[in-house]
Amino acid sequence: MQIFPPYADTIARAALLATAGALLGGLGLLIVLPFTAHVTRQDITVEQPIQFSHEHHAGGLGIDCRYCHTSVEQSRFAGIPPTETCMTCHSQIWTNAAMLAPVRRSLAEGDPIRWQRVHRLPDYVYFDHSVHVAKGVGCSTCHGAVQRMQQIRQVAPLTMGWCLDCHRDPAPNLRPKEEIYDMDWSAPANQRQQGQKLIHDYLIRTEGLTDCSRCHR
Amino acid sequence: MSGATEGLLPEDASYGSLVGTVADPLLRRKAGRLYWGFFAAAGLGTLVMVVSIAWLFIEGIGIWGVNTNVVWGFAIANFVWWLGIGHAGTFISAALLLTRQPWRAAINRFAEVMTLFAGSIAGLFPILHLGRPYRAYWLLPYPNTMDLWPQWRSALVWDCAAISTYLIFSLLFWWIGLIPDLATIRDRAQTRARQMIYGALALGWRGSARHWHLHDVLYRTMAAMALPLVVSVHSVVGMDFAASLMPGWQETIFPPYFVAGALFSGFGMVVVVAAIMRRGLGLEDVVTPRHFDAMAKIVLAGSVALWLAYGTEWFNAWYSGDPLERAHVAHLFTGPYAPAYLLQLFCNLVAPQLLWFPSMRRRIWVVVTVTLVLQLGMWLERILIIVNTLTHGQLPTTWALYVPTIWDWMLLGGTIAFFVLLFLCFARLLPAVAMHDLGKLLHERRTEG
Amino acid sequence: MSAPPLTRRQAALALLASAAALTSCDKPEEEIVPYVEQPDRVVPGVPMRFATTLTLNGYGRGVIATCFEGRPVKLEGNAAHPASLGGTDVFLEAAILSLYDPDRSRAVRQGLRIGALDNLVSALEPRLRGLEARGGEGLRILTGNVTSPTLLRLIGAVKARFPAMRWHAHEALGEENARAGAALAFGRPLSAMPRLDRAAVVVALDADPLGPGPDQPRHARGFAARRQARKAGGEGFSRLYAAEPVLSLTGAKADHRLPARPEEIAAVAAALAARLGLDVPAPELPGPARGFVEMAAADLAAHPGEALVLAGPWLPPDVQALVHAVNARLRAPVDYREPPVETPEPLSALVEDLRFRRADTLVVIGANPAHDSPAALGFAEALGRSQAFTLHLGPYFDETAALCRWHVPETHPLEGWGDARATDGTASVIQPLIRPIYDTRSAIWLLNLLLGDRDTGDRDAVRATWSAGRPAGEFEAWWRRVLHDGVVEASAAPVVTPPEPRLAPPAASTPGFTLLFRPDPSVWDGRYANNAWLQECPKPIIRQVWGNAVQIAPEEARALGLSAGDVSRLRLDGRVVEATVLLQGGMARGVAALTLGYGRRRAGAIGDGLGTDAYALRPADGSWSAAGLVLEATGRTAEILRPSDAHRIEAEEADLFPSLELAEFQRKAAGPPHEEEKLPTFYEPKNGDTYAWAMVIDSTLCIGCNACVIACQSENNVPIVGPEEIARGRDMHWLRIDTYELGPEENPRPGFQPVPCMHCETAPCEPVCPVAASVHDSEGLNVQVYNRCVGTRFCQANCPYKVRHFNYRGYADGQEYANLGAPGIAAQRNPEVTVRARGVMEKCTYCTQRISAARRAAEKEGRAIREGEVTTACQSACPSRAISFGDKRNPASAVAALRDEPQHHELLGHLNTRPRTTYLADVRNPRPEGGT
Amino acid sequence: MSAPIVLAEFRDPDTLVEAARRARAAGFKGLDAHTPFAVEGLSDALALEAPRLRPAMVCAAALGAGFVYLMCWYSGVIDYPLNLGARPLHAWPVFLVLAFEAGILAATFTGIAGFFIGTGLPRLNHPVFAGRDFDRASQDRFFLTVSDEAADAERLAALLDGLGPVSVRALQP
Repeated sequence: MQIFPPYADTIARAALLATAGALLGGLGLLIVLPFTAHVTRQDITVEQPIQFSHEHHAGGLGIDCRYCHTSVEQSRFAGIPPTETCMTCHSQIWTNAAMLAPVRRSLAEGDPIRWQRVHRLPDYVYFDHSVHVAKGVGCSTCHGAVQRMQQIRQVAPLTMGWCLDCHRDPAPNLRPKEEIYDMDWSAPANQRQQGQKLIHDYLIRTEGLTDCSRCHR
Repeated sequence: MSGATEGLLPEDASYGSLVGTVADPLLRRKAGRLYWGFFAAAGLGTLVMVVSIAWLFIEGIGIWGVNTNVVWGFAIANFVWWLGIGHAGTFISAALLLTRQPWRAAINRFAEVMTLFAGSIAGLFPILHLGRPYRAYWLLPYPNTMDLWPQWRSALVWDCAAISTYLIFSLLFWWIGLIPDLATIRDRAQTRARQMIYGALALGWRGSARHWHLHDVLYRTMAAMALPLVVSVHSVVGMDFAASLMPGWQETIFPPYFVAGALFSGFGMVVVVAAIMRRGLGLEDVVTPRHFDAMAKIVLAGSVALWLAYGTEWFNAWYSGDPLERAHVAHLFTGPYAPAYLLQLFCNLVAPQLLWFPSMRRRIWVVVTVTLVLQLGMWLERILIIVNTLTHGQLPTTWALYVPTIWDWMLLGGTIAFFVLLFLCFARLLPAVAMHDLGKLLHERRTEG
Repeated sequence: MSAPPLTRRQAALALLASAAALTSCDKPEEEIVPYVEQPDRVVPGVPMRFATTLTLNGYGRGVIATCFEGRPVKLEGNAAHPASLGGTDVFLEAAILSLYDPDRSRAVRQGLRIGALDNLVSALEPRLRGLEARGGEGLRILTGNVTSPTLLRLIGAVKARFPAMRWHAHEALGEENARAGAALAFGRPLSAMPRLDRAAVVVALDADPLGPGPDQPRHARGFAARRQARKAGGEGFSRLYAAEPVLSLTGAKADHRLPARPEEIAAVAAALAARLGLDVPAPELPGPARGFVEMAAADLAAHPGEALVLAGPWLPPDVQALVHAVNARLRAPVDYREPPVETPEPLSALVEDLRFRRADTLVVIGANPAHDSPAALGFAEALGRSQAFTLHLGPYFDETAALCRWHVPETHPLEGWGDARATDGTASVIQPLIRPIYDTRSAIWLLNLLLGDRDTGDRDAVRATWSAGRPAGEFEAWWRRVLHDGVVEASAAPVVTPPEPRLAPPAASTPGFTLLFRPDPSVWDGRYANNAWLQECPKPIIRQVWGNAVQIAPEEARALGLSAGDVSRLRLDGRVVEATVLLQGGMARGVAALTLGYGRRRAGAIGDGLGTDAYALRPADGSWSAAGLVLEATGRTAEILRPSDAHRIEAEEADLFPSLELAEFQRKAAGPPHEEEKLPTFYEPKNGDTYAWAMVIDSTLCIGCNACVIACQSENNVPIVGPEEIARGRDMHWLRIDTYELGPEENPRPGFQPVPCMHCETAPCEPVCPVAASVHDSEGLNVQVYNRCVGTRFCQANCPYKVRHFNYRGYADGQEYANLGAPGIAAQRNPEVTVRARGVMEKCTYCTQRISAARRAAEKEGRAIREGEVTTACQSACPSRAISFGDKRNPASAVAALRDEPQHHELLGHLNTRPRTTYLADVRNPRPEGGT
Repeated sequence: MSAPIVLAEFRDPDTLVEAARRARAAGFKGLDAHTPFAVEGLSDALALEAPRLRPAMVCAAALGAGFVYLMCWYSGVIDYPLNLGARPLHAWPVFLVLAFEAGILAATFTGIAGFFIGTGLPRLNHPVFAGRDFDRASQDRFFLTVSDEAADAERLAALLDGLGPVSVRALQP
C-alpha cells in the first residue's frame, strides 16, 4: 500500500534541503549582518537641529578643523564647539538667517544645541583623539572627506576589526605632522617606506598597539 | 540453546511477536492513569525548571549560592552529572555493538535516548551558568567585526567543541538506528495520520538489502568513532578541573577517572530507565534479568575503578608531600562537607559491592536501588569536587562556605523532572527498543540453535 | 534593600530580547550637548585638579580633588598639607561618595514638613531683634569642634552682637581627657603632637596613633619613617611597645604588646615613671606587666631624646599628666602647641539650660548630639521637650534635625567655601569644586544670618578673614597661591616649650567588668553611617562590615558562657542594649569593647538600623569606659558579616606571611646579594621591549588602615554589594587586606597583607578563559576585558589568590544596593573606567587608566614614562607609603630596588605564577632577650 | 523503473538468502531484497558492491581536522597572537583536541550524507510499497524482488520451488 503519492518524494527532498538551507542561510545572515551598514551605521546621515555644512565651512571657507574642534590635540574628545564659537562669525554675517535661528536662540536662552551623535563608539572603548593626531593619524583617515560632506556622516565602519587593521599595521595611514589636518591628503607612492620611517620618527611602539588595554579598561 | 543469547528473548519468540512486544504499547495501548499522573508531575517539575531559568535570566546568577571564592556551584556539578549520565547510551550502543554483546539489542535504543536527553540537559548548564548567557556564541569561531577568536587553550572551549560534537553525533547515530524502526511503526500504524507521520519520519525506508548494507557499514563505522569520542568528552570535562592550578583539581588521574565515573553513573541510569521502561511498556519479554545482571557487573566494575581513582587521589596527596594537596584530602574528611563526602564514599564505593553476589544482581529491585544510590553518590562527587576545592583554596583567607539557594535546588529538581517528561514523551511516541536489532538477535539465536 | 524595581526586570528582558536578535539595527540616538559658553580652562575629557580641605572632628586635612567637567570624582592626599602628607585615610577617600549621597538633606524643613527658607528668615529676624534687645540672653549656638578661622571670627561677631549668647561645642570623640591632662601637667591645655619619625622607642599606653583619627596619615608616615628595613639602611629602626585593653592597629604593629585593663595601664604608667626615676610610688604589677615595664623602661632609658611615651585620648587626665612628666624626663620628641580649637562650653550645660528653659533660641551647626551624645545625658529628651526656637543646619535630616523646629540643609565641604586648621594649627582654605548640588546653605551663611548679614557670600567671608592684616596689593597673589597649594604657608601654631610638668600620681580606679567605648573605624562617631563605602569596608583586624559588635576575649567568652555570634544583652547602670558577640584575641580580660556610631535611626537608606548604639550605654560625662557591665546571652544568634576572616598562621603556612626579626634581616642584608631562585618553566615569560609594571608592598609598613581599599573603590568605580550579598560571601573590593594572626593566641600580633591582583606573568586565569577576556598586555598587566567577558568565572576558580570579583548582580548596573542606584551617584563614577555590567568578572588593573594617561602624555611628548609618573590609587592613598609601583625593568626604579631586598618574597611563589605584585616580609624589632 | 517488479515473500531470512543466491545464479538482473533487519550473507548472495563510505569518511575527517587545526594555528599565531599566561602561541596539544572533535564531526556528516546519497532516501513513494503484504517487510517477512524484463512471477516461482515462498507475485502496475 502506498502511503505517499509520487510527488511526496520531491516535497520531502525539497523540505530537507530547505531546512538545511534555511539553517545555513540564517546563520550566514547573522554572521554577515554586523558587517553591514545597518549595524555599523556607515554612510547614514542623521537629521541635525541645524543644517550645518562641513562642505561649506571646511571645504568652501577652508576653516581649520581645530577652529571648532579645539581640544583634539589635548583631550580624548575632539570637542564640539560651544554656541559662542558659531557666534564669533555669525554675530557678524548671516545674522538673520532663518537657518541659524536655533543658534541664536541657544545663545540667548543659554540652552545648548543638541546635536545628534554620528560617530559613536561603545562606552567601553577609550579612544583618544589627541594621541592619534600626535602620532600622525590625520582627520580624514577616519572621518573621510568631511570637506565634501553637506551632512556629516560616518565613512568608516568603526568596528573593532577596522581599528585593528591600523593598529596592526599603522604604516599605510601615517602622515607627517604638518599634514594631519590636510583634508585632501592622499598617500604618496612611497607610503610604505614613509610610513615605516614615521613609525620610527614618532617613536611608535607597534608591539603594544594591539593590547586589549590600549582601548579597553 | 547456547549461552550467548540465553535468557535474553522468550523461548517462543518469533519475529512478529518481538515487533509486537515493542510496537503494540505504542500503537495499540492507551496510556494509563499512572502514566498521566507521572506526566503531570513531570510537567509541573518542568514548569519549575522553566520558571527558575526565566528568573535566572531576569535576575542574573546572583540568585544562586555561588560567591566570590566559590564561583562554581550546582550548575557545573549538574552539568558534569548529567553529562556523565549521558555517557552510557552511545557507549553501550557502540561498544557492545563492536564487541558483539547480544544483550545490547534490547537496551541500546533507550540508552541512546537517555544520552540525548541527559546530554542536552547537561549542555544547558554551561550556558545557564554564564554571567552573560546571551554571549555564549563567543565560544564559537565565526567571522566577526571584532576580529576575535575563541581562546583555544581554555578547557571550556574544548568542552564546547566536545559536547556539541558528542550531541550531534549521538543524535545522528540514534537517528540512523531509528529509521528502520520508524518504518516498522509506519507499517503497523492503523490510522492514516500515524502512517503519514511515521512514514515521513522513516523517509521511505523499505528495508532494501542495499540500504541495509550501507546502513550496516555506516553504523559500525560510527560505532568505532563513538568510542574515542565518548572517551574524549568526559576526559575534556575532567580537564576542566585537571588543567587548573587548584589543589584537588590539578590531578593527572582526572580524565580517566571522569570517564570511569561517567560510565558508572551512566550505566546506573540505564538500569533505572530499563526497569521503568520494562514495567511501564510491558517489555518483560525482551528486557530480562539477564540484562540487569550484565549491567550490574559493569556498575560493579565502575565502582572498583572509583576505588582506584579515589585511592590514587589520597595516595598521591600523601606521597607527593605537597602540603596543599594533603590539606585538601584532610579537608575532604574533616571539612564542613565531610558528611556529604562520607555519604558519597558509601554510595559509590560501598553500596555497589552488593553486586558481587549473583543473587543480588538478578534481583532487579536490588540493582535499581544500588544504581539510584550511586546517582546520588555521583552527584555528590561532582558537587564536592567543586566546593571542596573552592572553599579551601591556597590562601586560607579565601576559605569560604558555599550554601545553595532554593533556586539552585529548583533548577536541579526541574531538570530531573524535565528528563522524566522527555522520557515519558519518548515512550509514547517512538519505539523504545530497536526492533530490527531484536530480529537480528532472534535470527542469531535460531542460527546458533 | 529588597527586590530591585520592576523597571530593572523589564530592562533585563529587553536586553535579552535585543541579545536574541544578536544585532539591532536601530540603535537609540545619542545626543552631544556642547557648552553654550565654554568655561575657561575646561577641556572636556581632561581632568583638572584642585586643592581643598576636608575636616574630621573639625581638623583640616588637605586633599587634591580630581574633577572631570566640573564634577569631582576622586580625592587624594595633598602632599603639602601636614595632616595628609599626600596620604589619606578611609574618611578622606570616602568623602566623595557622601557628596553625591542621595539621602543628603536637600530641603528646608519646618518640623517634619518641607519648609521655605524665606519663612525661616522671616521667623528668625524678629526673634533676633528681640534677642539683641535682651543682649542675647537665651541664645545658644551648638557646634562641633571649630577650627575654622572664618567661623571663629563670625562666632566672635555673633558674640559681640549678642553678648549673653553662649556657645557650646560637642564632639562625641573629643579630646577632653588629653586637654585636661595637659592642663593638669602644665597648667594650660596644650596639645601634644608626638613625633614618631623622631622616636627610636615608642611606648603606647592605650594609645592608637596609627588608628583612625584626624592625624592617622601623619602618624602613619612618621611611624613608617622609622620602620624602613632596607639594605641601604636608613634611620634607626624603631621599637614599639603597646599596652592596651583592645587590640588596636598600633598594638598590631607593636613589637611588644601587653593586653591590660584600663587601671592596669595606669599602673604601668606609674611603674614606668617610677623606673625612670620620677617620684611616684611604684605599684605592684602582675608578672607579664612587670616584664613589659622592665623592657620598656630599659629601652626608654637607653634612648634619651628619642624615646616617647604615648597616652591615648581615652586615658584619664591624671595618667595623661603622668605621661607628660615621663616624656619631659625622657626629653621625648613631642611638639607642644596651643590647640587650634577654642574650648566653648560643654553640651551638658546646654542640656541643663534646655531643661530649665534658660535657652529659648538654639542654633545647631553641623552637630548631631541627639544621636552621638550619651543617652544618659538626656539631650534628645531635653531638645524634644524644649519649647525653644530650634534651628538645625546639617548635611542630613538626622536625629537632631528631626527634633528641631527648623532644619536647613548644609552645603558639603566640596561644594562650598570655608577654611580649617589641622591639629598642628596649619590653616588651609576650603574651595568649592562643584556648585552646590542641592539648594543648601553653609555655616558661614547661617552665622552671617545671625549677624543680620544676608549679602556677604561665603567666599567673601573667607577672604575677609584672611585679607585682614595683609596688604591689599599682595592679597590676590597670596590668595591664589593658597588656593593652589591647598595650605597657608607657615600657619602652624608655634611649638612652645611647656613648663616643667607637675607630677600627679594617678588615682586608683574602680575595677570590675568594664565596657570600653571606641571610635568606629568605619563610621567614626556615626557621622559616616550613610556612606556605603565605609560601611562595606572591612574594619581593621576584626574584618566586620555593615555593623558593630561587642568585642571580648575568647577566654572571657568561655567564662561568660558566650560564643561568637551570640546576641548578648549589655546592662550598664540600668540601661540595656543588645549586641552580637565578636571574639578577638588580644583583648584584656575583664573588658568588653563596643564602637560608637552605630544604631543610627535617621542616617539614611544605607546607615539606618545597623548595629548597636553604644551611646545608649555611655555614661553622661562622655567617658571612654564604664565599669559594672553585665553581659548575658539572649539565646539568639546573629551573623557577623565578614568578607573574609583573619587567619591564624600555622607553622607550615609561614611562607604566606613571612615575618622576621630585625637582627635576622640585618644578617641577610649584610650577606651576599639575595638571589631568589626561579622555578623552572616550559614557558619562560617574554619581556617585551617596554615597561614592566610591578608593585611591591611592604608588610612592615602596612598598618592595615584600609585607605587603599577605599581609594581603589573610588578610583575604579568598584560597586557596593550590600549586607545581604556579603552574607552570601560576595564582595567586590579589588584590593583586600588579608589579616594573619601571628604570635600567641591570647595576644596575637596581626600582620596585614594587602592583596590586589598579582598580575602573574604565567597567569593561571588567562589560559582558562574561553574568550580571551583575561589576557596579558605587552607591559605585563593581566588585563580583564569586561566587554569580552561572558562570565564563566573559570578565571577566578583557577586564581590561587582569589582576587577576582564577579558581578553576580548588577551591582553598578541596575541592581544597586539601597539608594545607590540613584542617578546622582553616577556623577561620582570615574569616566576613565568602565562601569561593569552584570555577569562580568572584574579585578585590580594596576589602575591601567592611569598608566594609559601617563603613556599617552609621554607619547605625545615623545618621551618615556618617568619613574613615579604613574601612581596607583592604592599607592597614592597609603599613608605609610607601604606600596611602591613602577617599571621593574628600570634599574633606577623603586620597585626594582625593593625586589632586591633580602626580605622580598612572592605570595604562593611555589606555584610558579611569577607574580608582578610582590611583598617585603614583615620585619619586627622585639628586644633580643624576648618576651611578648 | 521500467521493468516490472516481481516479489517473492519468505518467512525466514535464511531461505531468502538461498533464494537470492538462486536468483542470481539464474542470471536475473535487478535483484534486491527487503527485510526487517540486516540479514547476514544477503549482500554476498546478491553480490552487492561494498560501499565506499569509509574512505570518504576518513578523507572528510582528515580534512575537517586539518581545517580546524589550521584555523586554530592561524587565529592564535598569525591573526591575533595574544600573551595568555606566557603560554606558547602554537599550542599544538590543544589544537589536536579540537582537531579531533572536528574530524569526528566531519566524518559523521559525510557518513550521513553518503548514506542518504547511497540509499536515495528520502524516497516516500516507491513501487515496492504497492506490493501485497509488503508492510510486513519491516516486521516479519522477507522479500526478494526482481526487476528484470525477463522475469515474471511464474519463472521466479519455478526457480524458487522448494524454498517455500509464501507468495510470488508481480507488482500490480
